[in-house]
Amino acid sequence: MRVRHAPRTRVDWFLTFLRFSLTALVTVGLLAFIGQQIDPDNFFARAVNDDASRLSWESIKDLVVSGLSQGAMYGLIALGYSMVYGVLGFINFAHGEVFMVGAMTGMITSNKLADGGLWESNFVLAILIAIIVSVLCSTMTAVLMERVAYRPLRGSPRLIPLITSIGVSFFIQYTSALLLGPGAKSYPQLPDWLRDDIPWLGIEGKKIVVLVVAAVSMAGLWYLVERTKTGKAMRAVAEDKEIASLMGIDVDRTIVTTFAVGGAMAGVAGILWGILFGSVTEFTGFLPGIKAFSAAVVGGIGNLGGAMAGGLTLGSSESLAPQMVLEPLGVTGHTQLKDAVAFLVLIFVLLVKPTGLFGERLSSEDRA
Amino acid sequence: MTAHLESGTHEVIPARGGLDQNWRKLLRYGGLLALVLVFVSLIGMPVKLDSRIVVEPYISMGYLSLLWLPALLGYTVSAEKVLEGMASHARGAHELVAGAIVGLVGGAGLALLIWGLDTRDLSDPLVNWGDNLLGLLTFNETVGYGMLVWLGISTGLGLLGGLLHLLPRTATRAVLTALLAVFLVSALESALDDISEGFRLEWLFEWLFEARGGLTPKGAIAVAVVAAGYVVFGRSRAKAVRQRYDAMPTVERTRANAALLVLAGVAVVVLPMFLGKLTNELLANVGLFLLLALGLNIVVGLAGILDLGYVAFFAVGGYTTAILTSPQSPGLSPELPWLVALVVVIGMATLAGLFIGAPVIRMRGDYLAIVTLGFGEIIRLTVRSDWASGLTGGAQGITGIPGAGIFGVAEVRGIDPQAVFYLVAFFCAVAIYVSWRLERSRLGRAWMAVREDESVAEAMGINTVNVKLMAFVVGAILASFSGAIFAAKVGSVFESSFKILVSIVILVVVIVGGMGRIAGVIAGAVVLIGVLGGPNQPGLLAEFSEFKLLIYGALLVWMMLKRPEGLIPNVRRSRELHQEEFLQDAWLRGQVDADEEGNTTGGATA
Amino acid sequence: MTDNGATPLLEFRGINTHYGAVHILKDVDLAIYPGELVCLLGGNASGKSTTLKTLLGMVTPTTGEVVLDGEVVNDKPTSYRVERGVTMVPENRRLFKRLTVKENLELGAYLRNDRDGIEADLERIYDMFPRVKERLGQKSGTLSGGEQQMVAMGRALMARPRVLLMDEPSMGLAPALVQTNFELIQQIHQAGVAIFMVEQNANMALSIADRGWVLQTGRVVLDDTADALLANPDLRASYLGEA
Amino acid sequence: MSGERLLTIDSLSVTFGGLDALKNLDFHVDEGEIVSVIGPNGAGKTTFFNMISGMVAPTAGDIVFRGESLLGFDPNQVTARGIARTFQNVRLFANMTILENVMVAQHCRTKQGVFGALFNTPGFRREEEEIRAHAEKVLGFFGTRLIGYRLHQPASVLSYANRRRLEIARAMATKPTIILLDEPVAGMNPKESEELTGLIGKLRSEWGFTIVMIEHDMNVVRDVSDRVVVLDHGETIAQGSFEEVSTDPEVIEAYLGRPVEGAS
Repeated sequence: MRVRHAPRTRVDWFLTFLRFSLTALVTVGLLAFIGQQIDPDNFFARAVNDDASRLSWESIKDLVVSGLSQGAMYGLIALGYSMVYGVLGFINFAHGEVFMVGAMTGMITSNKLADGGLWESNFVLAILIAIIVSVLCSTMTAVLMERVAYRPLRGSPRLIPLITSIGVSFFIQYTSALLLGPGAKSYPQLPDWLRDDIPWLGIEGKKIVVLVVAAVSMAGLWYLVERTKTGKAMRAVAEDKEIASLMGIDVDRTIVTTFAVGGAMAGVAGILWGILFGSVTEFTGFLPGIKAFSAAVVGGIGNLGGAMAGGLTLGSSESLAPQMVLEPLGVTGHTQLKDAVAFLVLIFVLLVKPTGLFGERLSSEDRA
Repeated sequence: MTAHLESGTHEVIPARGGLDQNWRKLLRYGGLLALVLVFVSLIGMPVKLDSRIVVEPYISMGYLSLLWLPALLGYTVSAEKVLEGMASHARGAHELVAGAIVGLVGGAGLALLIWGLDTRDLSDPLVNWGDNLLGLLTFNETVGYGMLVWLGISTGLGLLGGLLHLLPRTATRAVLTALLAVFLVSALESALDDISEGFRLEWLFEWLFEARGGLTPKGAIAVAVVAAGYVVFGRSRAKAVRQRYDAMPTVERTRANAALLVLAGVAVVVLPMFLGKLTNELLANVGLFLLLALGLNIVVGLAGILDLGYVAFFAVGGYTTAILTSPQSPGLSPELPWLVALVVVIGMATLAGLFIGAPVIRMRGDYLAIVTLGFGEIIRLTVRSDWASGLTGGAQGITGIPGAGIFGVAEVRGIDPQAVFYLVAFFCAVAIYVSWRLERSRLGRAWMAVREDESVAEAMGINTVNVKLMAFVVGAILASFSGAIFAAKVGSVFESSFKILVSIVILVVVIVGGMGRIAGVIAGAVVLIGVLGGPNQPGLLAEFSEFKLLIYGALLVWMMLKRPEGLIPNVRRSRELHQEEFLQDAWLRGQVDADEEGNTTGGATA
Repeated sequence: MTDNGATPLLEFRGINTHYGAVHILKDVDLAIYPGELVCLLGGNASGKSTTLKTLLGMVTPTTGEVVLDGEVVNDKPTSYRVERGVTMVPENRRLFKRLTVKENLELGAYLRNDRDGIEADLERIYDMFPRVKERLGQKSGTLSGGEQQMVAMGRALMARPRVLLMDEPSMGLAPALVQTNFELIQQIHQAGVAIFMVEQNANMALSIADRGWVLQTGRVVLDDTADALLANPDLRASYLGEA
Repeated sequence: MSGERLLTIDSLSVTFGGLDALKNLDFHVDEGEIVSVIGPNGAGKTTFFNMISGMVAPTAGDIVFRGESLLGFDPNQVTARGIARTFQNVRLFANMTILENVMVAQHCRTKQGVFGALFNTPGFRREEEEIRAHAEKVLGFFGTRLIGYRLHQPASVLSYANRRRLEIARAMATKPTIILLDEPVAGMNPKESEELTGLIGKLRSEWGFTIVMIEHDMNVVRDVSDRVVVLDHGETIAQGSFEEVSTDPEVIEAYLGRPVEGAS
C-alpha cells in the first residue's frame, strides 16, 4: 500500500500526460491492428487508416522471428554494456565498435577462407574459424580499450569516461574506414541450408542459428558469472573494489576479464550480424550499439538476464511496432521509423520504470 | 606543527650513465613508436598529405605526419615525472641514448613495413597497402635504401627528442616555437594568401611562399627566426605585461578588460573587410559552430548536463526557418521575412527544449546522455520520413530559402560570406553576453550547484527540474539561432546536415576548449572548426578532411586523459577534475587548522 | 618493547610516504609479533589509515621497507600479502551487500584452493557465530549491524590470517555494538591470531591490547605497553584535547 | 519553552526491498525545541531525515508541517516551506567558493531570473546585495573561521571541522524554521565538538531555529537536548528527557550497552 500522491509540479503533469498519451497511442494502434486483422473492412480499421489491409500470419511469424533474432544480437551486445556498467559504473559508448570489429574481422576471415575454398567445402569448420578469429579480435579491442583509455580514468567523475568512450568510438570507426576503406563490404554467400527455410518450421536457417548461438552464449555467460570463482570475483569487484582487493582479488585483472568477456560476446554478435545481413560497414557498430545499450537499460542495467530480455523486447518491438502500431495509425512509410521506435521504447521504459524492467532499487540513495 | 609541510624542496641527483637504462621501458616506447608509425602509414596519411608542401622542395605534410613522432616519443621516454618534494636526475647522455634507442626501434618498425610492402600483397583488407606507400617510404629508391634511411632518420629524431632535455628551457622553447610557427604559417597558406591581398601585402606572401604551394626555404627560415626571436626577446616583456595585468586592482582590471573587449570588437568589425571570400566563409562557419558551442557550454559546462542530442535544436532552428521563409516549402509556406521567422524560431526552440528536456531531466547523467541522443535521432528520422515529408520535404529537404533580410538594410545570403559573418558575429556576441551575465547570477550559481551535487542542490531549496530546464532552453535557443542562420546561408536544409556527428563535434569543441569557460570555447571553435573543419565543412587544412573525424576522436580521448580541463581551463572545473589532489591538500590543511587559525595559508584563491 | 626474540610477523622499517607534495608517514618503525594484540592510536589525519594502506600495498612508500615474515614486500601487490596471511577488517564492515552471506564468507577464502580446509573453516565460523549460520542464504545487506559485524570478522578469518588488521572497529557504531565488537576481537585474539588495531578510542583499545603506539602527524610519538600508555599523562592530555 | 506544534509525523513506514527501514514511527516537534534522535546504526535515523526532507517517499503514514502534509513534495519544496538539513557525510559544493555555497542556498528565498540577470536591473542588483549580505551574516555565526580571505576559497580546501560548520551555515542560509542536523560533531575532536554544542544552543536562542539532531556523541546529546527519541530497527523504543532515556533498560540493551556514566 504505497502512498500515492498526485503530481505537484508542471513537469510532473507533463510526464503523466506523456506516459498516458504514449500508452494510449500504442493501445489505439494495437486495437486498430486487431480490428484490421479481423476484418480490413471493419469500421475501426477504416476510420484510422484508409489503406488498411490484413497482415498474413505468415508475415507476422516472419516479423516475430526476425525481431527475435535481431533482438538476440542486441542482447549479446547489451551484455557487454551491462557488465562494464556493473563493474565500472559508466557507459562504454565504444562497445558498439567492439561489435563492429567482430563483424569486420569476421568478414575478412570468411572472405579469405572463401578464396581458399574452405568456406564452400567445409562451411562449419570455416565459420568456426571465423568465429574464433573475430572473437579474438573483438576481445583484444575491448581489452586494449580498457588499458589505454579507461584504466587511467578510474575514479574520475562518471561523465569523463563516457565522453572518453565517445572519442574511442569515433577513433575506431574512422580507423576502420581508413585502414580497410569506407563503405559496405560483403560476406561470402552462405550455404543453401542456412539461406532457405527449414521445412517443418518455415523459418530461415540462419535465424535459427542466431537464436541458438545467442542462447548458448548466454547460458555460458550465466554459468561464468553465477557459478565460478571468477564470476564471484566480478560481482565482488562490481560492488566494492577496495574491499575486493582486500580479499586478494586482483581488481585490474577482474576488470580486464569483464571487458574481455563482454568483448567476446560482442564478437559473437558481430559474426551473427554477418550471417544475418551479409555485409558490414564501419558504421555497423553505431546504431546497434546504441540500441543494445537501450536494451541493457530497458532490462535493468547490471542485470545480465535483463540485458538479454531487454534485447529481445527491443528487437521484437522494433520489428513489430511499425506494422502493428504505426501502420494501423495511418503513418505512411512506417518502416523508415523503425529506428525511432527503438529509442521511443527506451524513453517510454525510463519514464514508466526508471530502473528498467528487471532493475531493483537497492537503497534510498540511488534515485534515478 | 607545520613542520610536515616540507614541500618544494627539489633535490638534484647526479646524471645517470648512458647505458644505465630501464630497457623494458625503452622497448615499450620503441614498440609503441613502431606501431604508431606503421598505423599512420597504413591509414594513408603520408600518401594523401604528400601533395601538401610545407617547405618546398624539402618536406611535405605527408612526411611530416611521420617525422614528428620519433621526436615526440624520444622526448617523452626520458621525461621524468617529478613530484614536488622529490628528487630528479641531472640530464646528460642518459636522455640522448634513451631517445636514440626509441627512435631506432621505431625506425625498425617502419623498415619492416617497407620490407613487407615490397614482398607481400596485403592490399585486400588494407586499402593503403601498395606501391604508392612503398614509393613514398623508399623515396623512389631501392628498398634497402629506404629501410636504412628511415632507421637513420628515426634514430636521429629520437636523439633530438632526447636532446631537448639537455638544452636550457628558453632554447627548447625557442626551437619548438620556431618549428610550430613554420608548420602553422604553412598550414595557413590559403588564408594568408587571402589576407595578404586585403592588406596589400602580396609581396610578402610571394616572398614567403612558393607559387605551387609551401614555404620557400628562405621564407621558412625567416618565419623560424622571427618566432625564435620572439621567444628569446619578446616573451619576458609579454610576461611582464601579464604580470602587471594580474596585479591590477579590480576596478582597473575591469577597465583594462573593457578596453580589450572594445579592441576585439573593432577587430571583428574591421578585419572581414580586408579578408577575401574564402577566409570570410571560413570565419562564418567557425561562427556558426561557435554559437552552437556557446549554447552547449551552458548546458554541459555550467549545468553539467551531457546533452548528446544537441543537434536537434540546431535542426529545429534550420527547419523552422526553412518552412517559414522558403517559397518551395512543401506544406505550410507563409514566406515570412527572416526576422519574423526568427521570432517563431525562438518560440519553437523553447518548446523543443521543454519537450525534450522534461522527460529526461530527472534521469541520471549518463542515461540522460543516451536518451537525448535518442531524441536527436528520433527528430532526424521523423523529419526524413515520408510521414513528415508533407511538411519537411523528407529526404529531398527544403530548398529555395531566400536568405536573411535585416530590416531592408542588408540581405544576408550564402553568396556573400562577409555579411553572413557579421550576422553570425552579432549572434555570437549576444551568446557571449548571455553566458557571461548568467554565470554570475542566481541562476548561474544554481546551475553550478546542480553540476556539483544534484541531490544536495535539491535539498538546499533549488528546484533542480526548473533550473535544468532553463539551461536546456537557453542552450536550445542559442542553437536554434545558429540553425536559422545556417538555413539562410546555405539556402536549403536536408536532414543529413543534422546527424549525431554534429552533436559530437560541438561537444569536442567545448571540451577541447575547456568546459565552462567562454574564452576556451572560442579558442576551441577557431582551432578545430577553422583549421580542421566542421562535420560537413572544410577547414584550412582541406587535405585533412578524410582524417579529421579520426583526429577528433583521438583528441577527445587525449584531452580526457591528459587535460580534462581543456586548453583554456575554467579554474573551478579543473579543480573538480583534480579533486583527489585537492582533497589531500585539504586533508593536510585540516591539521594545520586544528592547530587554531591564523597561521593557515590561503591556497588557490578563486 | 616486548621483544621476545621471535621474528616479527609484520614490520615497518623507516617508512616514509607521500601523497604528492604532502609528507604523510615519517620514519615510522613498527613491529608486530605472532599472537600479539597491538593497537595504533591517533587522531584525525595522523596517518593511521595510510599506515594500513601501506601495510596492504595500496600505498607505496617512498623510502623504507615493509617486511612480512622476514621478506621485503614493498613491490608486491595486495593479493600477495593477503595470501601470506595479512587480512583487514575494514572500517564500517563494508560487506558485499548484494551477495549472500555464504558468498561473502567464500570470498574471504578467495586465494585458497584447499576445498576441505575451506569447508572446515566455514564450520568453525558457524560454531563461533551461530547466528551467521542461520542466515547463510540471505543477502548480507539485509542483516542487522551486529550480524554484519560477525560476517565481516568471519570473512576476514576465512583467509586464515596470521595477522588481522582492524580499521577503526568502533568508528560510528552504537555504544552497544562497539562492545560486542571488542568482545569479538578478543575472542579471535584468544584463538591465536595476531591483531593490529587502528583506533581513535584509546581507552577502549588499550583495555584489550598488549602494546600500543601513538601516531601524531605521521610520526610515532609514543611506544609502550598498553598499561603504561593508559597511565601516561601525555596521552591522557592529548586525548582530552588539552594539548 | 516549547511553543506551537510544528511538525507531526504520523505512523510513518518505509520499506526497501522487503526490509522495513521505518515502522509506524510517530514523532513531533514543537517550536523552539531541540530534539535528538539516537539509536544504533541501521536503525533508520538517516532514512527518517531523508523522509522528512522529501528525498525518500514513505510507504505509509503522513508528515505534517504547520498543518500541511509534506507527502509528495520534492526536497526543494520542503526546504522552501522551512525545513533545512545537513548531511552526515558532508556534501558541500566542493568547487564553489564558501561564499557561493551559502549564496546558492538562498535560491528558494529569492526570485530574480534571466531577465534581471541579462539587463542588470536595479531589482537584480538589490537582490544580489541582499543575498551577499545575508550570506556573510550567516558565515559570521562561526566567528572568523569562514569569513575574510576564506570567502573566495573553494569549499574543498576547508578542514573537516570547517566543512561541517559550512554545512550548517548553508542550512541556515535557506532561512528555515527547522534545521535537521545529521551527526553534526562526527569526526570532530572533543574541543571542537564542545564548541559546536554551544553554537547549537545559540542556533535556537539567537536565531530562533527549532532543531532536530541525529548524534552518537552522548555528551552533546545530554548537553543540548530538550527531548531524546531512541530508534531501533525502525521503531521508537523510548522517548523523553535525556535522564529518562539513558536509564531506560530497553535503550541500554539496544543502544548504550551500559548506563552512561553519571550526568557529569
